[in-house]
Amino acid sequence: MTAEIILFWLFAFLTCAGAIMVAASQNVVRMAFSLVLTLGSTAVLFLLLGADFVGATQLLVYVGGTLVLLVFGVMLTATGPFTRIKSSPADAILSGLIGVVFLFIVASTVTAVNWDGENGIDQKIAMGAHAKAVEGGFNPTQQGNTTRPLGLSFLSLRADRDLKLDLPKESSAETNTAPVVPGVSVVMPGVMPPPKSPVPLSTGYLLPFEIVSVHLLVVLVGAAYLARTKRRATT
Amino acid sequence: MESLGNKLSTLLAIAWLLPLFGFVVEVFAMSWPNANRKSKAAAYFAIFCIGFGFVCSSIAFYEWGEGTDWAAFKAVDHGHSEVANAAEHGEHAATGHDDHEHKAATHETPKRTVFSGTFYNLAQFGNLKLSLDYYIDSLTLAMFVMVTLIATCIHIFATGYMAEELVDDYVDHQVHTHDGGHFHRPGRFYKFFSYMSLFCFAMLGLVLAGNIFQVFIFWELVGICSYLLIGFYVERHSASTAANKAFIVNRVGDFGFIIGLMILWTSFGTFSFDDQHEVDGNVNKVTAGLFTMVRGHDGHLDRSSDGQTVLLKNEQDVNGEWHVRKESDPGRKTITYTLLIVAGLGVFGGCVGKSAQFPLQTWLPDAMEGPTPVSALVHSATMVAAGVYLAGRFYPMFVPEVLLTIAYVGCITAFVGATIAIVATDIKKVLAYSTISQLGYMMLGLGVGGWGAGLFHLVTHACFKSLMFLCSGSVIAGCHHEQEMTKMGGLLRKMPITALTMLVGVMAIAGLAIPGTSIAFSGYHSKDAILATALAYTKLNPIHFLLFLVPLLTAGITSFYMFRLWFYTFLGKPRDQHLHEHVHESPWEMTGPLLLLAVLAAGCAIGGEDGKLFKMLTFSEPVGVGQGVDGAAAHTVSLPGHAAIHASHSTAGSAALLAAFIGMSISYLVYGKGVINPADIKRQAASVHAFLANKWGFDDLYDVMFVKPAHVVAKFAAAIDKFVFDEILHTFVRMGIAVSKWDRKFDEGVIDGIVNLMGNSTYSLGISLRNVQTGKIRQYVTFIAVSVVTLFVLLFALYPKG
Amino acid sequence: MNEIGLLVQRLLDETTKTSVGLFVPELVLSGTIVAMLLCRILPLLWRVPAQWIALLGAFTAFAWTLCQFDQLVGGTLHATPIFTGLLMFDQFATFFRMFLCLFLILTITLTVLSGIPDREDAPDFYTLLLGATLGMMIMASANHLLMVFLGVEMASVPSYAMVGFLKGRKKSSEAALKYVVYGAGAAGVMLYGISLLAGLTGTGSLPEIGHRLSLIVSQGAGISDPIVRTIVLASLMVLVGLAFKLSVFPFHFWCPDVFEGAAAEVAGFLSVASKAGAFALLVRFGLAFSGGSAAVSEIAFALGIGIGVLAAATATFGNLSAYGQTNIKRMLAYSTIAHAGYMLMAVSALMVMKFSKHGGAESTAVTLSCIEGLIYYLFVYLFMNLGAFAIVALVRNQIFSEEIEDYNGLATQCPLLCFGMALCIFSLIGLPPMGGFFAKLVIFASVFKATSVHWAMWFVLGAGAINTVFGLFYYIRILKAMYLKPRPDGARKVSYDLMPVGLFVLMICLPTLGLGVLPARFAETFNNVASVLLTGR
Amino acid sequence: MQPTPDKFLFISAVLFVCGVVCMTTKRNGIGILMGVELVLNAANLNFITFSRFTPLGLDGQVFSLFVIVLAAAEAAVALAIALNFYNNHLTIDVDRGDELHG
Repeated sequence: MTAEIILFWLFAFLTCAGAIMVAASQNVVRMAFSLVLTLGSTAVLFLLLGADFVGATQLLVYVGGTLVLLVFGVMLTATGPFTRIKSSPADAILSGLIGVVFLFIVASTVTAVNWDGENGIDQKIAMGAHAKAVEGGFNPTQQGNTTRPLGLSFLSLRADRDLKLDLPKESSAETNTAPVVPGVSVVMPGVMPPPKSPVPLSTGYLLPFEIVSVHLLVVLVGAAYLARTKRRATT
Repeated sequence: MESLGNKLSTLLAIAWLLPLFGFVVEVFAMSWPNANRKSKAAAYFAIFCIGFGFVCSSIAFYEWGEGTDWAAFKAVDHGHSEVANAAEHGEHAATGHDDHEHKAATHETPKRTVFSGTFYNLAQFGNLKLSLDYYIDSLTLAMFVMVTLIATCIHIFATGYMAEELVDDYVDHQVHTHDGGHFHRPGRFYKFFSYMSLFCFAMLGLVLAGNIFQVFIFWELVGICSYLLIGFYVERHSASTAANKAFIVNRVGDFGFIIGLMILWTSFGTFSFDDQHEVDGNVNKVTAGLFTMVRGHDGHLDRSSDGQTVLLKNEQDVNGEWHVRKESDPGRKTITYTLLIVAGLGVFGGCVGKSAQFPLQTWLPDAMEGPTPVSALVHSATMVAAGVYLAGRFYPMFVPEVLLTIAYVGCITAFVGATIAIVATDIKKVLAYSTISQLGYMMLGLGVGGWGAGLFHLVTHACFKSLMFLCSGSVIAGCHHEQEMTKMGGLLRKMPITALTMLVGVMAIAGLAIPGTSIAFSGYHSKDAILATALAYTKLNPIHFLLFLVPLLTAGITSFYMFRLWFYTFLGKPRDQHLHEHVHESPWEMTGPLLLLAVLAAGCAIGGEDGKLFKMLTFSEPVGVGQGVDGAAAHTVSLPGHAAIHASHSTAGSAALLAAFIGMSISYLVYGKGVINPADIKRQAASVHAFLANKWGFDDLYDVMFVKPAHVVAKFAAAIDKFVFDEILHTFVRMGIAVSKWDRKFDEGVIDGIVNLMGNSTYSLGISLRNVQTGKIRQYVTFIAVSVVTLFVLLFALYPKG
Repeated sequence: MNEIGLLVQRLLDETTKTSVGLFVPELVLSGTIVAMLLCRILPLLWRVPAQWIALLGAFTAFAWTLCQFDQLVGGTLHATPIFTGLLMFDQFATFFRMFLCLFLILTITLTVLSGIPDREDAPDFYTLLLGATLGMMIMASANHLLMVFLGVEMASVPSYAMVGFLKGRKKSSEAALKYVVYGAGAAGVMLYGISLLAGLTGTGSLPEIGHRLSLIVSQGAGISDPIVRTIVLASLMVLVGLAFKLSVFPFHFWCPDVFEGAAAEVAGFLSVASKAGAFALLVRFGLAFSGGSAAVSEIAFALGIGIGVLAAATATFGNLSAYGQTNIKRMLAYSTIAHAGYMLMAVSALMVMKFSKHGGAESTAVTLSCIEGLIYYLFVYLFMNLGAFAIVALVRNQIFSEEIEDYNGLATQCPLLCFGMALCIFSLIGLPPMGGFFAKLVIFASVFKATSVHWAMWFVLGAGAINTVFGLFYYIRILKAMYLKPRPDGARKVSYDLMPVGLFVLMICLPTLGLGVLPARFAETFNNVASVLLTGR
Repeated sequence: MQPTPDKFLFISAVLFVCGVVCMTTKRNGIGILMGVELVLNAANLNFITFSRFTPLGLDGQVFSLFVIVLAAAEAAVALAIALNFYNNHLTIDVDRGDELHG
């Protein structure tokens, strides 16, 4: 029983308990608190999974930003006692039942899959697709330090795939036989292929990164419009 | 020939498009802000459009005759010189049928002359080509002339009939407002004529159409026009309900039509009736049309050895003959026999809806809610006949099994319609049921293999039925919108022209003729043709003997109720004195068309099967019909050829005439004398019995017959006749009333019930579905979860387990 | 590190030389958004009305996509993945981008005519409108699971705000809340599905999915195999997100409420644009299963059947529920649900034919006609539905009501608007020779062909046919009210300027007829789009 | 020694279902939005797990980053709409908003 395992169980428990409290509680302030607990614990789980940057972001954006937003919402709308808006027990029981069935379906389906290990999905794909991540997932041994790989991945420089391998040698043999990498796999027959390149580019995330900025701008304009009071035309 | 085709298509296209132009102009004039509601300009314009269309059609007809050297009319006796031919022809007409002529008619089927082509290419989706084509043969021309002529008459009539709409403030006495007053609205004179123009356009387009898909488009369009026109008095609840009913019932039929279309498309890859000529570069490409593929040049189906598959002829050799492609050829097309039956039944389903055939006939009587000119044009002469027209046009695609269905449907319809007409008292309803019955006749005629006979009756029926509807319109207008015959009576003196023209129509539909001569009303000829075919059919297929007996019986009933209508309305004493005092003859613009149509109704079929009209129609008879089909070879039923039909003519003709006379006489006895109160007949058959027995001295008759037979030998035979006749009369009346009542019950109870049930249940289902939409956001979200779970479980349950 | 330098160099090349050039229409829209915000900030530009900027941007984007499409068809441009495979640039995507830009132009014009955002709020409104369109364009060209989610979110979130745009009204705010909650829930479920799918395949690239899945699904594995089960669950969850956008039964609940609460202009926009984007995405997602083994095809086949059943249910539900409605916007909302059902039938037929075991040359032709039918339907739907909503908006400006009974006798007062409405409604019903009829015909014909593969498609076809009858009843009520009922005394007089308004109405409504009467040119184009998507030629 | 992926996936399933239940039971609009956050967070946990254990690799982490950003944006708009609802109805009880139905 390593410390890692203990931490996992502890935060797994906290995550689930928080989530259940969010669902079960009738008091919106308690819900908010439980949500902080859940999201925070999830951030720790992220860290345990070796995603330190995402974990940190989770803490910053989610717990620090989104939740504060929600708490503001709670405060702005809390005019009367919260008891007034409680859901009826019948609703709760019904939803609970649906939830249990749903949980059974999702959990029993998802956890039954052999995700890694012997003859697991990772092996099958890694072998069949000639994926370059021989060891399956990303960052299995070296904990943390994901910031740089993440940053590079936006430029389609993939620490988990491209940079580990001897690129030119392998690619020249592979690209023609197994067109698996997105950039080239969908070359249309009868259409002029793009200029031949030694290595196919891995998926880079520059575009969504930029596009999201436009999205945020639009969304903020919308939110601002809705939140502000209508200015009266001065005539 | 090429230039003739162009000439014809141009002329007919003008006749076809003019009403559309009229419609557009009238609609725009109508929406003009300062339009004068009291002007008859719209009517005149509409008359001009359709009248000019008639002129164009007539010219086209003439051109066609000249172009084909009037081959249609002299095709029977070829080999003789033209003069001799004409003389002999006249002789034949005078002396009736003789064997020599029959042979000539059967062995030398005149070659069809069809002009087809494309006006405009609409689109091509994959191999599905949609275009505006034309298909012109003598049937098209006959229909064009008939439709435009009758429509012109009816338009003129309507200028008088609809004149009361020429006001800014029309008071609808049949609609009551909440405060007990009558409903006021602006007059709709313009609207009426614009709808009528649109209808003419659609109807002519339907007739001119060169592919089945185009037919479908105009089919729908006439449906819409019918909807608009039935619902013309939309404020009346009955009118809007009737309009909805008509539309919905028709859609049920169209459902079958669409299925038929889909099968045709998937199996044949074309909608076109005739072969399509395409110029691809310098090569003339010919692709086979539907008819060619199924029937080829000789009119025979090519079936595989086991009979399950029909081989389609889509390869043309150098002689222009079409052949089935070899088995190895990738272009070889086949269709399973069953699928061909289904396709035929599907298309016929559309005809059932449009032509108000059993079991979809219920909408037509209700459709009488529209103004009477509409009933005359749309719901008797043209649109409802479109189903028959399509069945005739599509004839080569029907296999004998489908034809058998058509025959039975027609037979049932004819009988049902006729029996109900006996008890109807609304003058227009009687005519409506009669229309149903007559349409059933036409279908029957087609179904038993009488292609020419069915369409012949279509044309003659259009003439006399439109006449009768217009007469009824004249009566209704004269009686200030009273339609119940029970309130009429004795109108003969008040409105003589209407009464006499109506009598012509009645005699025509009853099929009266002077025995032994060739002087006969049009209905006699056409009905005779149908019955002869039916008789020949039952001779070949004895098991289907009902297909002859029932129509024969129906012929008698037809005569009975039509004369009943006439006697009821025009003879006897006025039943409603107040009404009677105000009755007046209609103005000239209404009586004029009546006179013209009366001439047509009496004489349009002169000469019968040797007459010009029949010859013209049969000129485009599909190849192979004339020879008939031998049932033993491939099909379950046989179809009679021309020879067999001719052989049955005299028998069928005299039987039909006898039936008509019997019907007329009964009618005269019951209603003509005006001494029997028809209400009593309605009450119960027993009282009718007693009543009749007393009144006409039947007791004395018994006495005479049994006590003093020797005294009156001369009277004896007549007395026997009368006695038998009387018995039959009683039974008839009793049975007739029982059947009609049952029919009506079935009609109103079951079929209406089903239609209403469907309407109501879908409506209430719709309303109850609203309850699902609770407006509660939490329940919506719950539904997401529940749905995901349910869908997953469903997939889980139905997916193969592996 | 030499390789890294090389990679960066190539990335730069790929991005700047190919991708950005093909991405210009989206960039133009982004630029327009920024320009509108600048307008508010810079005093010099205060006087420039936002709608003209938006219109200019939309026009530029439309012209650009039009050029791109023309070049694609002409062969000067070639279908290619862009931005390292995140987006796909091909005929299909470009057609939809063009479609969306055209629709954007029409919507902006409509809002200008009906004046729904006043001058004060115009920049905000058009920012949201353009932002949503941007998202839909990304949906249309998404080639990667991340872009799928991003596109859906980008299209949805501004829409939420647009629905609540009439923020002083109770109904509007209620509709917006319902929309946002329902949308967020659906998006969450979809994201969960995406995560499972990405985990299973180890990639986000859509064209890869079929291939990758066939690596992990063993031959002949049924639903008892956990992997198959997970794939089915994941696909189902992704489909939920799309079904929400398409308002497919049973994920349609938001639709009537939202459309009733939102302004008619917004409802018109959402009913067409958002559906177009979602259908493009659905087709791409469905085709993502191609190229896999027989076992994968079997899963996709089952999904296709499932979609078909949902389509039948959707059409039926939409039509039946519309019966009892009194609010015209709500009725039209149900009608859009029904139409989504018809279009979904095409997708179902596509998947069934594409993934059936007995595929062949015949099935390729049918899959082509499925896509053709879908595109054609959407194209007609653009005009007929926008036309209906536009007229509702224009009439609302006059009579201040959206109840059907207040439409009584309108035909006497504004024949042109009513004529336009009649055209749209005839087309919505699917009467020949309107475009709606032919579109339905093509779709039904494809479904009919699909019946040869699986009997369940008969059910779908039957439902489709019956629904054309169901649809009649409620559409006709509108016509009846306008044309046949008398205008009640004292009803508000309707008047409008013939020049811009009447012209606009004609411009929108006449194509419904035009598409029916001369669809030949379009059919050719649609065929091209479909064949490039399916066969690469 | 590491916990196996199915454990993480189970936690994520619990989060997901709790989020859904939260959305279906809460009458408080803000509470519903919290449910949304839970659902999105569940998906994020999935992504990170897959990124660690399957060939999805770094893509998974990138996915989750974008999800966090998009969730924040969505939360902002949702909150604004909720406040707008509150302004119009003077309560945040979503059951009060049932004017639109049928």
